[in-house]
Order: sequence, then C-alpha cells, then structure tokens
Amino acid sequence: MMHWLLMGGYWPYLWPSYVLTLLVVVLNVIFARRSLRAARAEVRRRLQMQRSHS
Amino acid sequence: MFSATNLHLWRGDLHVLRGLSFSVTAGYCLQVTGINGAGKSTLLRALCGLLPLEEGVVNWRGNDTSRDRHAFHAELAWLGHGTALKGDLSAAENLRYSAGLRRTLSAAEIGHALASVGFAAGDQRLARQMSAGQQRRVALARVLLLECALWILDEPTANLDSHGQAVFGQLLHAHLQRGGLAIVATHQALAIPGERLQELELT
Amino acid sequence: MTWIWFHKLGSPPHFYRLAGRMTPWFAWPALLLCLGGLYGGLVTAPADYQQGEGFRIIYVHAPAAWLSVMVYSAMAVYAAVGLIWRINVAHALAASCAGIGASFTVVALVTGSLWGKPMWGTYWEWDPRLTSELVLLFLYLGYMGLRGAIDDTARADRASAVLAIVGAVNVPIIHYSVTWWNSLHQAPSVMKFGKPTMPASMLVPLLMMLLGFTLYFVAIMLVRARGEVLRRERGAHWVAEATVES
Amino acid sequence: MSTPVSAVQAGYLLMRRDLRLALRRPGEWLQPMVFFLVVISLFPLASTPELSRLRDMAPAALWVAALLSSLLALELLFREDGQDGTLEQLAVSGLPLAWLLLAKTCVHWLLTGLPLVLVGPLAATALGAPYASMPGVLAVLLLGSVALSLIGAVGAGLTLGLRRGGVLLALLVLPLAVPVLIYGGRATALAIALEPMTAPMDLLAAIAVLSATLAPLAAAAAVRISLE
Repeated sequence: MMHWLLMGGYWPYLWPSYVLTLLVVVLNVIFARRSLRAARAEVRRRLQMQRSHS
Repeated sequence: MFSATNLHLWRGDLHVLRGLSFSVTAGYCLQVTGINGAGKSTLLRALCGLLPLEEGVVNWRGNDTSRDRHAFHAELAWLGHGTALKGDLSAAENLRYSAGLRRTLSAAEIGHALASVGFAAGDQRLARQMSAGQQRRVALARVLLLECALWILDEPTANLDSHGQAVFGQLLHAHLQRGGLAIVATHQALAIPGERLQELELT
Repeated sequence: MTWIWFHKLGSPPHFYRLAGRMTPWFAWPALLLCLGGLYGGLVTAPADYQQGEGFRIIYVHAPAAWLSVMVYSAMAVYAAVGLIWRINVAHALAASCAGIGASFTVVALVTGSLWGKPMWGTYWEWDPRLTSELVLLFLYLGYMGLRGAIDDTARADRASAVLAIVGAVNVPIIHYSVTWWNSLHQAPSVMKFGKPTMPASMLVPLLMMLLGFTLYFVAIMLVRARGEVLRRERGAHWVAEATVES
Repeated sequence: MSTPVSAVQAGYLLMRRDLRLALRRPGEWLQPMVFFLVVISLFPLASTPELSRLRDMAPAALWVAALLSSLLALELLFREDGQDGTLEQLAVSGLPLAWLLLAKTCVHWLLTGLPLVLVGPLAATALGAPYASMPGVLAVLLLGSVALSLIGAVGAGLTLGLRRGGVLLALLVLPLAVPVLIYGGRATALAIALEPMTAPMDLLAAIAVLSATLAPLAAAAAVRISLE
C-alpha cells in the first residue's frame, strides 16, 4: 500500500494532479446544481410577485 | 402597405410589446404616443429591424421585412435619438456623406433640402457649433433627401421651436400627399390634417 | 422528420423535462467509467518503461485537456445553432459550457505542469500543447467576460455567440501556429498521447477515463442548461408547473 | 427619381468622410503611433542599451508594441459612430453593413496602422537591426497590422457601447492575435538576421486574407447585436 502511494517517487506530482481534478469535478457538480436551484428559486419568487400583483 | 402583426418583445424582465398589431396605408401617418417607458422607441427600433422581435411579423409591401431586409431598408428613412451628425463637418457636408451613401446627390438638392428646414444658403457652420434644435433640423433634411416611401421617426420634434415644429408638419404633410407613409413617436400634436392621422397609444 | 425532432428539442419545456430525465443516464455511467478507469490507470496498468509511475498523470491530464477542447467546440456549435435558428435552448447550452470548459482548461494546465516537473525538470515549459491550452483559457475568459459585461441575456447570448464562433475558427490556427513556433526552437513534446504502441492495459483505462469525463460533462451541462433555460423563460406558463413539481 | 449609389461608391464615400474627419482632428489618430514609439523606447530602458543584445529582443519589442498600440487605436474605430447614431443609420441603409465596416476599418488602418508600419523599421534600427533589414521589417508590419486591424474590428464591434469596454476589448482581441504575433515575430527576426522570410510571410499573408474575408462579416454581426 505504502509502495503504491509513493508511486515510484512521483507522488508529489501525481497525487496533487488527482486531487485537483477530483476537486474540480466535484465543484462543477455542486455549482451546476446550485445554479439550477437558484434559477428555480428566482422563478418561484417572480411567480409569487406576479400573483400578489394580480 | 405597412403592417405589424402580433409583436412581442422583452427588454430584460419587462414584457414591453404584448401582441401589438396595426397597419398603416399609403398617405397616412401613424402617431405613436404613450408615457415614458411605454416602449415607443423600442417599438420603432423593432419596426426598423434594429431590435430582433421575439414573436410577430412586420410586413412591407406584403413582404416579411426580416426576410428581405435590404429591400425594406432601401425604402426606409430612420431618425433615432442620435442625429448621426459629425461635429467637425458642416450641415451640407454631413448630408453629402450620410444621405449621399444611399443616393447620388447634387449640391443644389442638398441646398434645397437645407433651405426647406430653414437654413440660409451657404451656411458653413460646423455641426458642433449648432444648437440641438438646429442639429435636429439637419437630421430632418437628411430624411427628406433620402426620398424614401417610409419614414420612421423617433421624437423628430425634440428640441425644435414652434417654427421648427410647423415646418416639420408641412414637410410631413407634403410627404403624405406624395403617397408616403410615416410612423412618428411624439407627444406633441402634429400639424397635419386630422384625416391623415392614425393614433396608437402604448400602455 | 428531422425538423420535428429539432423543433421539439428546441422547445424549452420539452428540453427542460427531457434534460431532467436524461441527466442520470449520463451521470451514473460516467461515475462507473471513471472509477473503472482510475482503478485500471492507478493499479493494474504497468509503469511506463520511460516515465515510470509518473506517466499515470495522463489519466487525469488527458481527459481534462480533451474536455477543454471538446467543450469549446460544443459551445461554438451551440452558439451557431442559437444564432442562426434563434433557438434559446441552444444559447442556454452554450452558456452552461463556458464555466465547465474553463475549469478543465485550468486542470489541464496545472496537471500538465505537474507532469512537466519530473519530465522536463521545470514546472513550466513553453511546450506547444501547454501554450495552446493557455491561449484557450484566455479565449474562455474573454467569452465569460463578454457575457458578464452585457446585462440583457438575449443580447449577451448573441454577442458571445459571435465571439465563440470567431474563437472556434481561430483555435486550429492558434494551435497550428503555436506548434510551428515551438518546432523552431526545440524537439517535439515529450508528452505523446495515444501512441499506437501503447499496450491495451494502459490504453483501455485511458479510453474509459476519456469517455467517462465526456459523459460527466454532458450530465453537468444538462443540469446547468436547465437552470439557464428557466432564466430565459421569464413569464412562460410551463415554468410555473416545472418549478412546483420539484 | 433618385439614383441609387452602388455599394462600392458608398464604401468610397464613407472612407472619404472618415479621412476628412480624421484630418480635422489629427492629434487623436497620431497618438497610437506615438504610443508605439514610447513602448519601443521602454525596452532598452528596462534592459540594456547594448545594441547587440537589444537586437535579439527587437522582434518581440516591435510586435508587443504594435499589438498594444493597435489595441489602443481600436477603441476609436466605432466608438463615436456608435454614440452619435451613425452606425444605426448604416445598419438600416440597405447597404451591406459588412462592406461599410470594411471601408471604415481600411481608413482606420490607414490612419493608425500605416504610420506604425512606416516608423516600425526606424524603431527596429534603433534596437540594433541593420539598415538592410528595413524593407523586410516594413513588409512584415504591413501584413501584420492589416490583420490586426481586421481582427480587432470584431472585438471593437462586440464591445461597442459597453462600460469598461477597453480592458474587455484587450481580453477578447489578444488571444485571437496570437498567430499574427507568432508569424510576425518570426518573420521580423528573420528579416533582422537578413535571412529569407518566405515561410512565416506566407502564413501571415494567409491570415491577412482570411481575416479580410471573414472578419467584416463577424464585425457586422457584432455591431448589429451591439446596436440592439
């Protein structure tokens, strides 16, 4: 296991690459879902405003 | 001859034009009125094709203007908020380089058009030395010189004095008598016979 | 027949529902493929005879680089479709591409330079591939900057669409010029992907990662695009139903 | 009855107008050239006065300065016409807008690009280039500055009327100008070394031709959108 983690001495380059990629992958998912949720909330807010107006 | 059917247009979150329809026939003027922000400028710019419509059709001589834009524009004289005058050119030069792009003009024609909006012959003042009303008059002279069948004018009488407004009325009337059409957005009463006038109030 | 399909997909409520239903069909295979690819790449694939274990960076660098280019092309295609046929859904798709593409361009740049350190002895080498990626990042940033500078969504859509198309015409020219420029000064890049000699045990995980990342991109693009479609639909009736149901 | 004007005549008239306007306000149009010279003169100040070492960085200095000063000039291209409504008039004139914008871009190049092309070889010699290299440097700058003006017209159209348009314009145009920079820089280096420069010159010419055909169309689309 330790041997695998060391990656033949390349670990200082290899693991940061993987961590960064994972981070970006996860963040993209979070941001995408958040932007959809924000759009929904905005639509709901606008619909409520329209209802209260009419 | 000119008709708009079921126009819809949004500006940001505002639904400015909501299913607007109207038509104008040769020899008539459509006066567009409405409070500030009712969408007068938006409507006129959309009719010209400067703003894309979200829905609806604008027809000129029976053809959809979005299909054959060039043929429509060749017969259109547009006057917007900007006078499109260059401060470093005189009135005559300005006309030569703007109206002159669209049809060949003689110096006499330009002088005649300028005289009809109240400029003395041989006036060499640069546009930036003129008052706002005088600049407006030069812009009106350009509309005359283009000799187009359709005028679409946004606040043409802005900054004009009472004499200027009377002159504009005469020019407009002459245009209508020649069988021209006009769509004019203005609050002021237009000095033309009532039977030539149609009104459209935007709310 | 094709036109009916085209218009149906272009209709916002239809797209909104369809995208919602399709997302898991892209997301789960993407996850499985990436997990499989990671296992293959990090565990079963043998070390490279030249680069040792360091070559394993390829399993994140190559997919990120691939996404950076592919997303830009997709964005330009959507932009062109939106501009020519005036389809708002296409503009929504283009709008959702930029952020994703830019983030993976950064990943490609950083992993590339991390890979470069053991290979070249320096983090940054003006290698043609990395340089092209850098210019691509600037293109993405310009696109996002233009979008951000225009308040009206419809106008922002159209203006940025023109830029995306101009950029897409330029990308191959930029890549060619950068390669040409670099070839004058040094030997070709040490990073060579998809060598025909690459053994299957290395190649299969790489292909899995590439496919997995692509599916992942489609999934998050669909999620983003649903939001963008809602933003573009202001007062439409279907929006009320669509947002209440979930 | 009115006699219509052909598109060619209209383009010619528009060029005459822009030239006449520029001649009445010469200072504005000479600024980019002055800026070019100032940037060039910063290079020796920031590094070394030794001509033999400056010669190596002369191509880079020339092209970075040319790129920056053409960016500076681009803001002048459509700004005034956009503000006073002239572009609006051109857009509804029934004439092909791409053609009219090409005419405007030509004048813009004559006023801001050409002076730069003319002083460029002199600036190169000040950076240690041999006198024999002057025709070569002139030719490269000629082709390159044409391409830069055309590519820049698209960016100027897109940023027309935007607040903080200047920085954005740079961000949009600079990446697109990378190929011009690469081939231009290389050709200049070859010219200074008095070597044949056909390869980069051919590629530069190809880019200039390509942008002359495509850029006006993109600029016209961009201007129409910006006028909305």
